[in-house]
Amino acid sequence: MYEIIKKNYFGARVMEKILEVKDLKTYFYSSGKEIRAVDGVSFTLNRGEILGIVGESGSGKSVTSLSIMRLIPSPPGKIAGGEILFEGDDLLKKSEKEMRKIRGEKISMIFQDPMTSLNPVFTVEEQLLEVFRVHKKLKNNEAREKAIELLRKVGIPEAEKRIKSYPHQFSGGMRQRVMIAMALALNPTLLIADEPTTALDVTIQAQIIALMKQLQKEYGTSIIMITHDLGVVAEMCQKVMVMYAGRVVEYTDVQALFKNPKHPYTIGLLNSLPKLSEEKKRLTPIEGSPPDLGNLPPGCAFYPRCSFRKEICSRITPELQEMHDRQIACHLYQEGVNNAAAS
Amino acid sequence: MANYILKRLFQMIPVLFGITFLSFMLIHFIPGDPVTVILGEHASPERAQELREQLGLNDPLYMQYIKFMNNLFHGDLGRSIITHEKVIKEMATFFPATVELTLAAMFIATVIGISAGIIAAVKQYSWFDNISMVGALTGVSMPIFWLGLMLIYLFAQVLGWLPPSARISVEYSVPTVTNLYLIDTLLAGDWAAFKDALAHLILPAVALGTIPMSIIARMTRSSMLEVLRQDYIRTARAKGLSERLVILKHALKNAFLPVLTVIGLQFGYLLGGAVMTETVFSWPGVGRYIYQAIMARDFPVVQGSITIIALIFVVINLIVDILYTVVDPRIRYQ
Amino acid sequence: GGNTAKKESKEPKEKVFVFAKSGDPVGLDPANVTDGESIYVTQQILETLVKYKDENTEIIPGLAESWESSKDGLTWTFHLRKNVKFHDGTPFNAQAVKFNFDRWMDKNNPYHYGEFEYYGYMFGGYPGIIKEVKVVDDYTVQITLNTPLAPFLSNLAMPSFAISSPEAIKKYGQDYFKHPVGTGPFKFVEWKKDDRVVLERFDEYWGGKANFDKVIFRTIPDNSARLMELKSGNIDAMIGLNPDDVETVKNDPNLQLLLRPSMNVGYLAMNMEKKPFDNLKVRQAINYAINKKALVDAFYGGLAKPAKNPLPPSIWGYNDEIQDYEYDPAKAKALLAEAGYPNGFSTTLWAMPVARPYMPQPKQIAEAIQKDLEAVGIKAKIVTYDWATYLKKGENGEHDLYLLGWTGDNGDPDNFLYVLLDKDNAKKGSASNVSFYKNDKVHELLIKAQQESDQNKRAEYYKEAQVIIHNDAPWVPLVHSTPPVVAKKSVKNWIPHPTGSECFFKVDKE
Amino acid sequence: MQEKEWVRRLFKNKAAVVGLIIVLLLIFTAIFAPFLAPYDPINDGTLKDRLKAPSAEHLLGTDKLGRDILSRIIYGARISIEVGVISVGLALIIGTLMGLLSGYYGGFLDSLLMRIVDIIMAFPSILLAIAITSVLGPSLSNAMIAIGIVMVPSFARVVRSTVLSLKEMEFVEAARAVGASDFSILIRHILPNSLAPLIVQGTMSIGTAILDAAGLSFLGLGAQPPTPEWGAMLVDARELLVKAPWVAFFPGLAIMLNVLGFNLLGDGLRDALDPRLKQ
Amino acid sequence: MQPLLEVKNLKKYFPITQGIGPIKGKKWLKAVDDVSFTLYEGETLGLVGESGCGKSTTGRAILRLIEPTAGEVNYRGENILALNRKEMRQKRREMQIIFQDPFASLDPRMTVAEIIAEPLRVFKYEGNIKKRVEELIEKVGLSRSHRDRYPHEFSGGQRQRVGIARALALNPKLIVCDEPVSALDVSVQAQVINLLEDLQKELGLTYIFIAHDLSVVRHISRRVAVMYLGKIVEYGPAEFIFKSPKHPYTKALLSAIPVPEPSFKKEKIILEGDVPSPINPPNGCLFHPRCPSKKAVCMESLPELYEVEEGYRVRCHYIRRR
Ligand SMILES: Nc1ncnc2c1ncn2[C@@H]1O[C@H](COP(=O)(O)OP(=O)(O)OP(=O)(O)O)[C@@H](O)[C@H]1O
Ligand SMILES: Nc1ncnc2c1ncn2[C@@H]1O[C@H](COP(=O)(O)OP(=O)(O)OP(=O)(O)O)[C@@H](O)[C@H]1O
Ligand SMILES: [Mg+2]
Ligand SMILES: [Mg+2]
Repeated sequence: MYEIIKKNYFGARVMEKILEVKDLKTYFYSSGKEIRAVDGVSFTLNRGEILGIVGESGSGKSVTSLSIMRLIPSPPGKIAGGEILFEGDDLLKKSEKEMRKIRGEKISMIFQDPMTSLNPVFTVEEQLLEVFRVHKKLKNNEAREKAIELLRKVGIPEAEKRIKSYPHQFSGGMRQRVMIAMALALNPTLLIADEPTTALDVTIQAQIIALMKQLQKEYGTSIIMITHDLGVVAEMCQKVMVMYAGRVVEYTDVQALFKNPKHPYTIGLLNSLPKLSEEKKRLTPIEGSPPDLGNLPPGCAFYPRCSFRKEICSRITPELQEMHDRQIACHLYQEGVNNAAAS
Repeated sequence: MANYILKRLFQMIPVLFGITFLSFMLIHFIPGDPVTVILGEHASPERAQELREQLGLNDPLYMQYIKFMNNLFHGDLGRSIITHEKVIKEMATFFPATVELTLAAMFIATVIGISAGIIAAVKQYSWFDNISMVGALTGVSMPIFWLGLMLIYLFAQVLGWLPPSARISVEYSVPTVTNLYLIDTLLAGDWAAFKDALAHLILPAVALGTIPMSIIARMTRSSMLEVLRQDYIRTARAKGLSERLVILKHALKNAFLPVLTVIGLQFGYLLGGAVMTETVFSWPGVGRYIYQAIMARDFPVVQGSITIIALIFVVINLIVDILYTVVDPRIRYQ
Repeated sequence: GGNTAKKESKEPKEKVFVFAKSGDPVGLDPANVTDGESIYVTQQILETLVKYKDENTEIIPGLAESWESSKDGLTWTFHLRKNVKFHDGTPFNAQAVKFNFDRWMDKNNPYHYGEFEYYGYMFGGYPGIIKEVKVVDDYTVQITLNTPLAPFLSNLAMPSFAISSPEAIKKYGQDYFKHPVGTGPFKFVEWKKDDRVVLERFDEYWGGKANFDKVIFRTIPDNSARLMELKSGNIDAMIGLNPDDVETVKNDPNLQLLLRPSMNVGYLAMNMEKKPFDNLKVRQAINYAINKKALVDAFYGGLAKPAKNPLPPSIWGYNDEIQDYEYDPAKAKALLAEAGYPNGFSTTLWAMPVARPYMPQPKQIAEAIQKDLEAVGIKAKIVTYDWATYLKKGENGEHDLYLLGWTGDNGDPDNFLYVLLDKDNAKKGSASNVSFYKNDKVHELLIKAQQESDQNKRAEYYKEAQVIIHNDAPWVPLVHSTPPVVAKKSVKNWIPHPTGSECFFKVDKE
Repeated sequence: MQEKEWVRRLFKNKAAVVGLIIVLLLIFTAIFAPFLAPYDPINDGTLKDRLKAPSAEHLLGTDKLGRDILSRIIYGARISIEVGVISVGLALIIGTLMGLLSGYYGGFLDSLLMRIVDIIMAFPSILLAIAITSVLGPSLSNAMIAIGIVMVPSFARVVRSTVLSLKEMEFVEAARAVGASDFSILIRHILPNSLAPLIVQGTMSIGTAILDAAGLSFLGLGAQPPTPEWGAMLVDARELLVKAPWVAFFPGLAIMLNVLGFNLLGDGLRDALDPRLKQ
Repeated sequence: MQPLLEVKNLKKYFPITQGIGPIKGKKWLKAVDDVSFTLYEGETLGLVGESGCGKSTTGRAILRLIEPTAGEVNYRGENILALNRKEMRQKRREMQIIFQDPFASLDPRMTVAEIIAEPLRVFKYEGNIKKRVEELIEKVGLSRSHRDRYPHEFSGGQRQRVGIARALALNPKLIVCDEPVSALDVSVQAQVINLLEDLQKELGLTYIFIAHDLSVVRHISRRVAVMYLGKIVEYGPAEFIFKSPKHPYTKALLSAIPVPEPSFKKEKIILEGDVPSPINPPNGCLFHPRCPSKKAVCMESLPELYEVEEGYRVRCHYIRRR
């Protein structure tokens, strides 16, 4: 743990925990089946930090973030257990009304698809002002000034004019900028970005990433960055959490993860990437396909695809364990950890 | 937006022509000689000739159509064979009653239908949802005339709460202004008459409004459910808006779009359903007028009134489309 | 004026009499209509030269105060009532009477538009037996006939021969049927089609003031809806009671059931111009096939008798000796087989769309008859049109089997037998003899009876005619009904007239 | 979609099962009417037994001619099925053909067919059906034709819109890429995939057809007496409402239940059949 | 050596109607505008570019799944655009396509066996269809027991294999791969890429490989064409383009890709503005509104594809100036 703090990019002296998720469990119930979309996820986030969450489609990244926002649709979903300590308070214990005060003001969120995340029948202005109206009880005039200022900041030209436009009159990149403006409007403590660039073209993606980095520096916001693009993680984040089938399999800082991946899934992931800089060589894919959460095998969820699998893996689900520079959930290292603890 | 409206107007042209053509052809679809069918086999030759002339059957078909269209442009839809009155004139006397009935039915249908639909969607799978949706499905399954009869039986006969027929009790006579009795009675300041007219309106309006109400409720619910799944609703929630604001502002405006179209289409249903409702409730409107014309084989009247209703229906749908652009900016800016 | 309107409704209300029936008038020009729906209304507005007594068909003075006829019965002189005004303010006088007669009898008269059927029926065509109408002076009219006509006065008393304002006829022309102007106790105000006809008291009526400020005729096609309106107090009186509801009315303390003396017949006419009804055996078979008793029991609530003659028993000249064809399907089948239809045949059965006094539930009766016919192998498809069309098509002879009836207009047998079964009235386009029965012997008898002034002799002729008619079986005479009038208990002085309608001049309500 | 899957989904939907039961009951009743009906629907009963209230002898009472209402309702099932199948069949064949051609070939043909559809749809459907029957002459078969005609547009539209979306699907393009002909694409790919919405539309339409036919008969334009059609059974009901409300009540209830059955089943099928194609 | 495929000045313009009724104005959306390239047997050409730049349209136009507006597509020296419908259908044996969306590209109502058998049936395959299908199933790494399953019972990667099997059924020479791995998870993506590479080696296939992920393109292609607004802006051997891109757009594109190596620091060229719409393309050089190094001339005239080296062409005024 200490190492992570030391390497804090912004050199924050005091390690201030903003968010501490402990053993979060979020389940869905559909057609009689229990789907453990998030099954015992724990992590901490410090002020000013950027945490990346990576993992395959369906591994529970979005559900984790929606659980933090307490926006899991219920039914069919339910937060079945755990704690989410935000600035020391457990969000899961808050009333809906208290949560509403936190959403948008303290914690805000950007979603994957900027095309569908803005309400098509209201102007951008209306959707931006709403945030100020609801949380700060600002008059429309004051709010409008702030909103225009924000739009300028996220790089929308002619903000005074464009603010009157409807979402469909913006391009995808512009819409994502509007979303960012909206999320940052009240200078939140925590910003959750759920694949904010996946739907965008590479050149636009680069613009947005640059913008986010710049704004993060300016506001000092903590960010949870959800993505399946390891490149984005490498470029933006300080810490990474790798998820597989609703569980954290590896959690460490970026340098450590890329330089020295430990979990077989992480290793496989990195190996299966074709790399621009490298010479052409045969890729090493992870065999098999991602698991069906409604129908998980016993033991380690990655077991059927794992090239290092052992007998124990098919029986016992490995717990997330502290290893010197990381946390990891794999039987391969279980002994090592135990040994380390013993020595 | 003006562009869009113009475009819709242009698109209407072939439809309008089609409507008039179809109506025009109505008489020609009569198997056999229309004049014989209308007048009977033993009509005097003079009378037959006269009718033939009145219907213009002596001209070649295209001339007949040109004449028909020409008359139509001059607001002339032909004359009744029976009363020899102009169809348009007779329609005008019956129309207000139907307008009043239709609007009342639509009012009931939209107010109740939309509210029930919203509540059902927001409380999906609750008892309210279940009951109202079974109710709505039952509603669309009911023959309108049967519902009318049952309402009469229950509310007029057994309970005696509401009158079973007509528009207003004879004891009231209100000066005719709009010929919509609810408005006329209010204009006259005759409160008792207003209440009486309202009492007469309730049963037929409920009978006529039930099916649209059910359809609107179902549509609102499914449209609302669809919208509530959308990302922008999640965005609104993530902004910390109250659930009420999320539903009544962000969701409803979007969910309303398909409902609006359905409402427009339901007007067509209402205009058609009026025939049965007015027959059952002895409501002196266009529906009964058409029914009687059909019984009398008064084809010019059938032809003329159906043309008018179709035109009105087309106009209503145009209005709905225009309203659509007001609600949905995506179309407005296309 | 919101205030005044409010005030008005608080002041003692005008006295309105609301009377509901099943059909809308066909027209309001009495000379040009034949149906009771129209006549009920015109009878309030227009008057005839002579009238019937309130309770029977005896003749009393109407617009003519007195009259005399020549010995040979060919010349009739009428002395008209003075100081009588039409509702439009024009005076009633001999010229007006002549104008009306000329209009009716002369096909070339500029105002002779329409069929004027009744005139033809009663006076044998146009000009028929009326030779001339002469103005003697302002208040004396002389009518000359070609041949004597025994029921002449009775005929003149029929509402169809009510005198219209000549000025109004000239003014409205073709549209006069929507603007009737007469001399009666009520004047026409408005006719809302299929809804109501509103009449208003005519304050200058020569006979004094009527009791009601307004009389409203409402059209409520549905019998039970009409009854419900009456029960809920929205109307004062009605005709066309569902026989099934007779009991209900009797048990209702707020309602009274007034019985109209029976002077009608409901019948099934067979179009003898069409096959197979030209065949006597077929006609007789149908007479045997129909269970009249059951029909009467089922559809008249005890207020009718099965008919065996075209003439109702209440009218003199009724031949009670005639033995009716009894209900006997087997015999009917045998007759059909004899006629060459062992397996029956298909035909159409026409049913009136509206309730009539002599047949309150015509469609149901038609279905019952359909069933009876089916039982002997005749497949009848029920056909119906709206009332005016139905009558028109009947007059044209387009039907096969045709339900209709007749309510006597003047209490004279001639009014039944001649109108309904004489060959003079079997002319396509304006037939009142809708079975197109043409029997010369019958014709001879009926004309003789018309010209005979001795009632006993006339009765003999009519009885003989009835025998022939019975044997020829152009109809299935079905029923003579006693049509009920239902009114609120508060309605007073109402004497239902056997002719089927009456003027509301004396009627009152508390 | 594997067949078993949607059947399983359908059976899990309680409402749909109720609908299915009603529909099966209707079919059963229609087939075995002579065995089920206690009396002859047309010839039994005399005027003496007229308007008898429901009793052990006549479970649902008798009508104006003394006929047993239950028996007439039972035989009426046959007519309702006939109406449903024939008019919907007519609409289905014409509508599907129009929709397929219009959707797949597009262009002028599409514009033409769709204008025709627009024109028919510009008339309120009941009114158009009324007009058509009044022109053709009142009879049950003409009523079925009229109902079929007014239902054509909905089928044409459903098919067209599914074809339009299917046409853009990559699997259709894939078929074209392997050289399949238009005809084979229409038959092997487009039609089977339009089946789900068609089945749903068809099921719902049977309900509508029964309802409309009853309406036309009620107005005297459809089935003629003494046919025991449910709507026709209500023709004189208004007159008899005071004395014999059951005459109006039961046939109407029969209509409602059966239409409800088809609607429930249709709804259920919609949910069960390939939800991916649902739009 | 004769090239397997030679595309010359290929154009595809979509008509877009604007305005109302009779006063309609027709405009053209130039989805593919003057695209030319050559492909030798056994080679892979990578086609990259941002969304909407015309990659798929190019692929489809080559196979005549949409009719090109103009140009030539010479397959073994024969212009297939001149073939009639019937002849073209015969040619389809040799040219196949694999689609991006593993969900939409398989008919949900057909079993895997039926899907794979379809091309065989269309071309009246003489041999045993059942055997051939099983052979193909195994060739793409599925198991025989999968043959009677429906597409929805498979994962995305498996479905993509079915699509590949269908494309292989008729032993084609050329396969257009339209983003075959874009919809797949990273961990599965590599499986499919490997499969495609193996098949290429084994069967001597020629690919046109469309992708927007440059690292994938680089991995699989010998030659690369970079498209922008319907036109090729840079075309040449993959090593050259990826090592030292010449066109400013390619440069920006390459630098924009996030690299999964935290220590790897590079200068990023972040382009201004959005991808312009092909309905209203800019005048002059199509890229000039976003170009960091534009000159006056760029706003005026459209640069040609200048040949920098043998088989290496760049569409930039700046290049020629040098
Ligand atoms: N509303 C829901 N109902 C049922 N299951 C759900 C729901 N939302 C999510 N899930 C399940 O939860 C699991 C995790 O979903 P989640 O959206 O978190 O994945 P993800 O990691 O964000 O994937 P992606 O990269 O595709 O966005 C999935 O298997 C999904 O099936
Ligand atoms: N059938 C069509 N009609 C009209 N325009 C079309 C059609 N197909 C494609 N286009 C347009 O042509 C342009 C190029 O489309 P194309 O699908 O080839 O792009 P792409 O490079 O494959 O993009 P993506 O990466 O999103 O798949 C786009 O602007 C698209 O809108
Ligand atoms: Mg997600
Ligand atoms: Mg593409």
